[in-house]
Amino acid sequence: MNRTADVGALSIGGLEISLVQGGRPVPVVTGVNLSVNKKEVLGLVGESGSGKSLTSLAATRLLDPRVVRTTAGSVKLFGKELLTLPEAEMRRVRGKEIGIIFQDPMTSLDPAFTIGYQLSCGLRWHTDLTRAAARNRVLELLGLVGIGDPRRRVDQYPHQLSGGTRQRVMIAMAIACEPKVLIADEPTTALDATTQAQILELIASLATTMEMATVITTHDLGVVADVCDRVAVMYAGQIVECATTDELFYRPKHPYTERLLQSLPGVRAGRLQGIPGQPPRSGRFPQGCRFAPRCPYARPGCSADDPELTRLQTDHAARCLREAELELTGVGA
Amino acid sequence: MSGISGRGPVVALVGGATAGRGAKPANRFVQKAAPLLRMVARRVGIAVPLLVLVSFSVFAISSISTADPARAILGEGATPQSVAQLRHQLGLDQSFLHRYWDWLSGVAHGGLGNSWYGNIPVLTKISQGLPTTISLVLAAMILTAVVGIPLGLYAGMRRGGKVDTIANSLAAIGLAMPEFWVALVLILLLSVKLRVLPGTGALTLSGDPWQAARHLVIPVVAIALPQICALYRQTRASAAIVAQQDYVRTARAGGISEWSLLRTRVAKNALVAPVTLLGLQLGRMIGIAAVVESVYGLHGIGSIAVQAALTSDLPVVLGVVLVTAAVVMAANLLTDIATYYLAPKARNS
Amino acid sequence: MSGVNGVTKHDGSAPLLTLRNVSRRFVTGRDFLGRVQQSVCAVDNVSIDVDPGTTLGIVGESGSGKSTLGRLALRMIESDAGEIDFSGEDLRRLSPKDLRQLRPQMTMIFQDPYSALNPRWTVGRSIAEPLRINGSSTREATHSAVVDMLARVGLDADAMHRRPAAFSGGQRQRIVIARALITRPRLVFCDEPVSALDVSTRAQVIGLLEDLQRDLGLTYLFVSHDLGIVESVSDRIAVMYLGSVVEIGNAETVAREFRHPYTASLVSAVPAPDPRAQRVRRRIVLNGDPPSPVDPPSGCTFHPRCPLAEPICAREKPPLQIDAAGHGVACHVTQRSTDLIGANLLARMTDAREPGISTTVPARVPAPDSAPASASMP
Amino acid sequence: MSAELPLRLHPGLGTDAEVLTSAGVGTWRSFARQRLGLVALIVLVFIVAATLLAPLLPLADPNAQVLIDRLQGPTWHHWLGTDELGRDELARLLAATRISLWAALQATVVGVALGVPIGLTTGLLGGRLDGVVSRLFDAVQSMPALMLAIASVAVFGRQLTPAMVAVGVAFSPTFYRVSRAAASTVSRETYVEASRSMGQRTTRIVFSHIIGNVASTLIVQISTTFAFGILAEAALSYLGLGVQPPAASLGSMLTSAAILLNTSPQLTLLPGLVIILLALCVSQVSNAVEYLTSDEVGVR
Repeated sequence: MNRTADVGALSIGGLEISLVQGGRPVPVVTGVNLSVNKKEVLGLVGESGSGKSLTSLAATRLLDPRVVRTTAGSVKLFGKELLTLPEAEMRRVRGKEIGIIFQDPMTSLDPAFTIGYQLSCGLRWHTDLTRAAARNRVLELLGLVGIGDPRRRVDQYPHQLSGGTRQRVMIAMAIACEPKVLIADEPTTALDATTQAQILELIASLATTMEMATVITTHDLGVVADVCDRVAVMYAGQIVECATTDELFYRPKHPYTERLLQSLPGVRAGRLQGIPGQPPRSGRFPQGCRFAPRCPYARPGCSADDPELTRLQTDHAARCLREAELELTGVGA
Repeated sequence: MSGISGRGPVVALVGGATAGRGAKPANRFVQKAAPLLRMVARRVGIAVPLLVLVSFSVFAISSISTADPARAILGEGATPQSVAQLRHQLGLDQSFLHRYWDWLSGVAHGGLGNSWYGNIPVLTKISQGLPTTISLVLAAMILTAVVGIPLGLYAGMRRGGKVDTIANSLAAIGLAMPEFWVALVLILLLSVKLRVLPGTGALTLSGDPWQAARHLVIPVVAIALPQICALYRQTRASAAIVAQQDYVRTARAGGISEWSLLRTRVAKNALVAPVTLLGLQLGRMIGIAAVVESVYGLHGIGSIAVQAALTSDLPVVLGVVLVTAAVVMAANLLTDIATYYLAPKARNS
Repeated sequence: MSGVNGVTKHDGSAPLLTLRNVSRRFVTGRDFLGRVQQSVCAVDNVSIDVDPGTTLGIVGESGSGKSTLGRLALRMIESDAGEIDFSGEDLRRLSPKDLRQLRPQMTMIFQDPYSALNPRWTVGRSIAEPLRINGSSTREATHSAVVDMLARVGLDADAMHRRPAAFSGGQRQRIVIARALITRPRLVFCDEPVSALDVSTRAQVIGLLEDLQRDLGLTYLFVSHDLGIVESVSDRIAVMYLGSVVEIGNAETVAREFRHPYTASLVSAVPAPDPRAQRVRRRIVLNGDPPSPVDPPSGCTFHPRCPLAEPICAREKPPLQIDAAGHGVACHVTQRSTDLIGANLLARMTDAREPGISTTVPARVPAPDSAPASASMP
Repeated sequence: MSAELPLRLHPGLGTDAEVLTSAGVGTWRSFARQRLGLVALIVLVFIVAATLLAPLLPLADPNAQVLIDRLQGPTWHHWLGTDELGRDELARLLAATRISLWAALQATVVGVALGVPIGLTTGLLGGRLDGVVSRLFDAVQSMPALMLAIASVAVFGRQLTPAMVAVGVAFSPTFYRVSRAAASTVSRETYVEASRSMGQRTTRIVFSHIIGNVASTLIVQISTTFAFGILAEAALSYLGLGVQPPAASLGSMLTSAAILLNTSPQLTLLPGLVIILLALCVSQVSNAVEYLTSDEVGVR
């Protein structure tokens, strides 16, 4: 079924994630197939509740099984299945082979320890560096992520740093052991516009120089325009469109992508266009096409049949019944 | 040292880092400790006026009390003349401000006044009871911390687990048990029925240490039991909150094992509230010790205070209250110092 | 009215809100005796006008004092100095009673729709709160006002019986808007109203705010850190840096013909949702973080991060000089060379960046379009 | 079983967690789901009713001594037997429980009356007043409740009420802290700022926004204090500092029973078990209430 699944550095196949409600799993992410290659940056875009963060974090198995579980599918790291890996081995994967950057740098760093300690902690866990060698590596890392005066910063506590600097520390922590896969979960949502640009460029350039396979999740398509090679758009727990960045921006094939692009300031002259209505609550998905209730192009048939994610070209797939008949507007056209 | 080697940037980095760390150690220590010393000075500076205020309140309240200590001392049958004479002798016929001033100047000279019975200095009485109470409370505190904190950390990390469920039920029951009743039941079980431990009886700490320790087991357990439960609950609640924080997830994402996560990250972050509670528990334990000492026939400052209260011997009671308050304030200072190290964020405020 | 720092009027009508030389310091540290040891100048000598029915956007990084300025303008917090005039009333001299009378005319919309609503109250109770405070409205009138307001913000009438937990972030922000508008205010201070929302919801809420402005003749004070959003909603824009207004003018002018290096860096940080344009675009990356307001740099507070900084910038604070068209800039360098404007300024700034100072790694080589496509699809 | 934090779906996935909140469940129905709390509530109501109705029940006078019937085991006449003076143990237990409950109530009321209003005020206003008042409550907190009660006996003589007032005073710092913390947290919430921006007066803000949010924490604190009040009364009466003979209290019953520990241990065990039952029920009910109130607000 999955011809290319074993090619990518990280490949996700048939992934289903469920919330546990009253002891009963309710699927909130269904049938997600994704793969990222070495040196490639994949953007995973969707509104909150679309399941993009769950999908990206499923690979790390950091989700609390009392609340949310991966109920089907596979996550492979260079062909090695992660979902069935014993916890002890999984620990060697986390931080060492997969680096993770979280959304909120304000709460994601431990307030009780210096950033130097927190950085060297993971390093010394995965390598046999001595204390002094780890400290040197930490200083090196802080310089690499663009933190000025690392020798002063290394002994500071998170509350003494600005939001942007903290996110740089998070990045340093994620790349400390030179992982092969980098997962950044909304890395810039909590930051100012100016800092956001810096952080994204940093992540993207690190991805290239360190030859990592990178997944960035975000709700803002504008943010990923220049840093991603490919973009997958998620809606209501499904991938609705997946294409190279240029394809997706200039020739969107799913109404949701089109609407998402129209929501950005500067894409169209005049008033901003939102998407009418609300996304469905997790797990309570409508029949047929899940976007149909909000779709301006919906026909009665859309609510009846479940559209498949159909490959349109080698590098473009969309999940829309009317894809062939619709002329959708991209940006800049 | 970096200048000599010159083997590329990495070595230079090593040298630089080491030099930076070793530079003027004395200065750095002073610089680092300065906020802590300021905090200690401030706390001590506040404690003294607070103790004065406490003693003043006791004098003021006793002055509005309708109970007459002189009559209480002499008994109902005493003649008005002898009562008046004793009142004069004890200085009770003077205004309370005057009495307070006398007492305060006594304190300035290193005393806490004399007992109304037999003119024994209050400090002498207290120092007789202090060793017993200190060994009781210290042992109980150590027991409390050693059992309550690790159990709480573990249960908080694994809420809903086996340890958590069992410990929660036990803690609920433990908190509901009166200490002196626990002491009575333990005496009934361990000394009357099973005869493994000595029952009630005066304790001489100067004697055989093994015997003294055996004497202490029941009262220490009785004092510690509810405090262990309280500390366990506090620790568990704190650990449960910490376990849900984003930074714990960050540490997990770095591959750290659950055990070392608990030992380092969770422990340091979750201990602020339990340590503060432990400081307050010292006070509670001294209070509870008063009852347990009486049950067990121990001669501690608690039983001294109870005897004094029953005989309206105000100077002794006041002395015990002040000594207790001073000890608790000192304990709170220690917990503040601990907090200083546990929570760097709170240092600047 | 005083026109020293004022803006030339276009239609001769009086501004609804006028701020003149408003300043505010916050005490951040006291010594043992309670004496002030440390203070932060949150807003420093700011003058702005807002015309009725228009939107003034205030843009800046966090810590620039933009939200404080809005709160000062509504006298939610007291200012240390300056004049605040709201439709002819000297706001700083009003008694607490008179100020309360005026409150329904100036309301607020908050950044975080989660904490802006009491989780224990029903939505209806929250929306009706402003009317209840006045106490003038009858039960029936309040009810119909709430129903009307809910309809205006696009929510069903039965929403009033539910609690905030039942709503998504965007819906909650609609509830917050309904509460802010139920007293039919003249001025609404929108404090980062869409920063906490998803992009698609963001566009909805901004569209709603624009519709309501048109229908109800509202005046907005719109604060955001995102120049793209501010540009799309504002008539005029004020750019703040470390408590001062560094550039002010019509939205179009500030966004396209900007003359302050800081504005230029904000413009270059706005993500363009156009991959090709974005790849060829030159971006200014500022040195480090914004400086601490506790210890602001001398002279022009932006000079340590400014690629065009000259010796004078560290010595003297440049005044905000406003031209005939109402475009004000506070910069020594661009003041002198009139060609440093818009794209020119951007180009000069990227050229001026010395190698080695930059704190980020070099710009990334765009991935070739022929990158192996490996999207695994059924 | 005990109060739980609401489980977060996963730290950082706040918005996805919205789905977990179930607002609008009938409070009573949820309470019924807290089985242990419900049982505790029923037991508590039963005990309180029994102690209040004791004079109306066909029981012996708790103070009537029948020396021939000393130290009897359970019989038809004396369900729980008799004590060393031949008094009916059940009647004495009920009378003693009433005194204990009354004493605990006194301590709790004093603690609440002293701590809550001041705590709400300083929490809301903050500033230097807050600093001074907090230091004062720190000083009170450095004196253990039992020590203060003992001191009150030295001053006022052997009476239960002043001693329980002293216990209440000793517990007021906890009430102060809880309400101060809640008031200062809530006053920083945006919805309170919103209320202010509409011109709401500070006092009204306290009543409309803050009280509701403090309530659940306060209920827990009140029940903790109440349970401790029961234990403190028992301790004081046990030492002979509280209720004086022949009146029965759970503590004074233990004093006379302690001498007979060897021969009639049931006289020691029974009052102790009643104390444990009372304290346990109070804490379980409060746990249930805390759980429900925190659930109602839901996961952020």
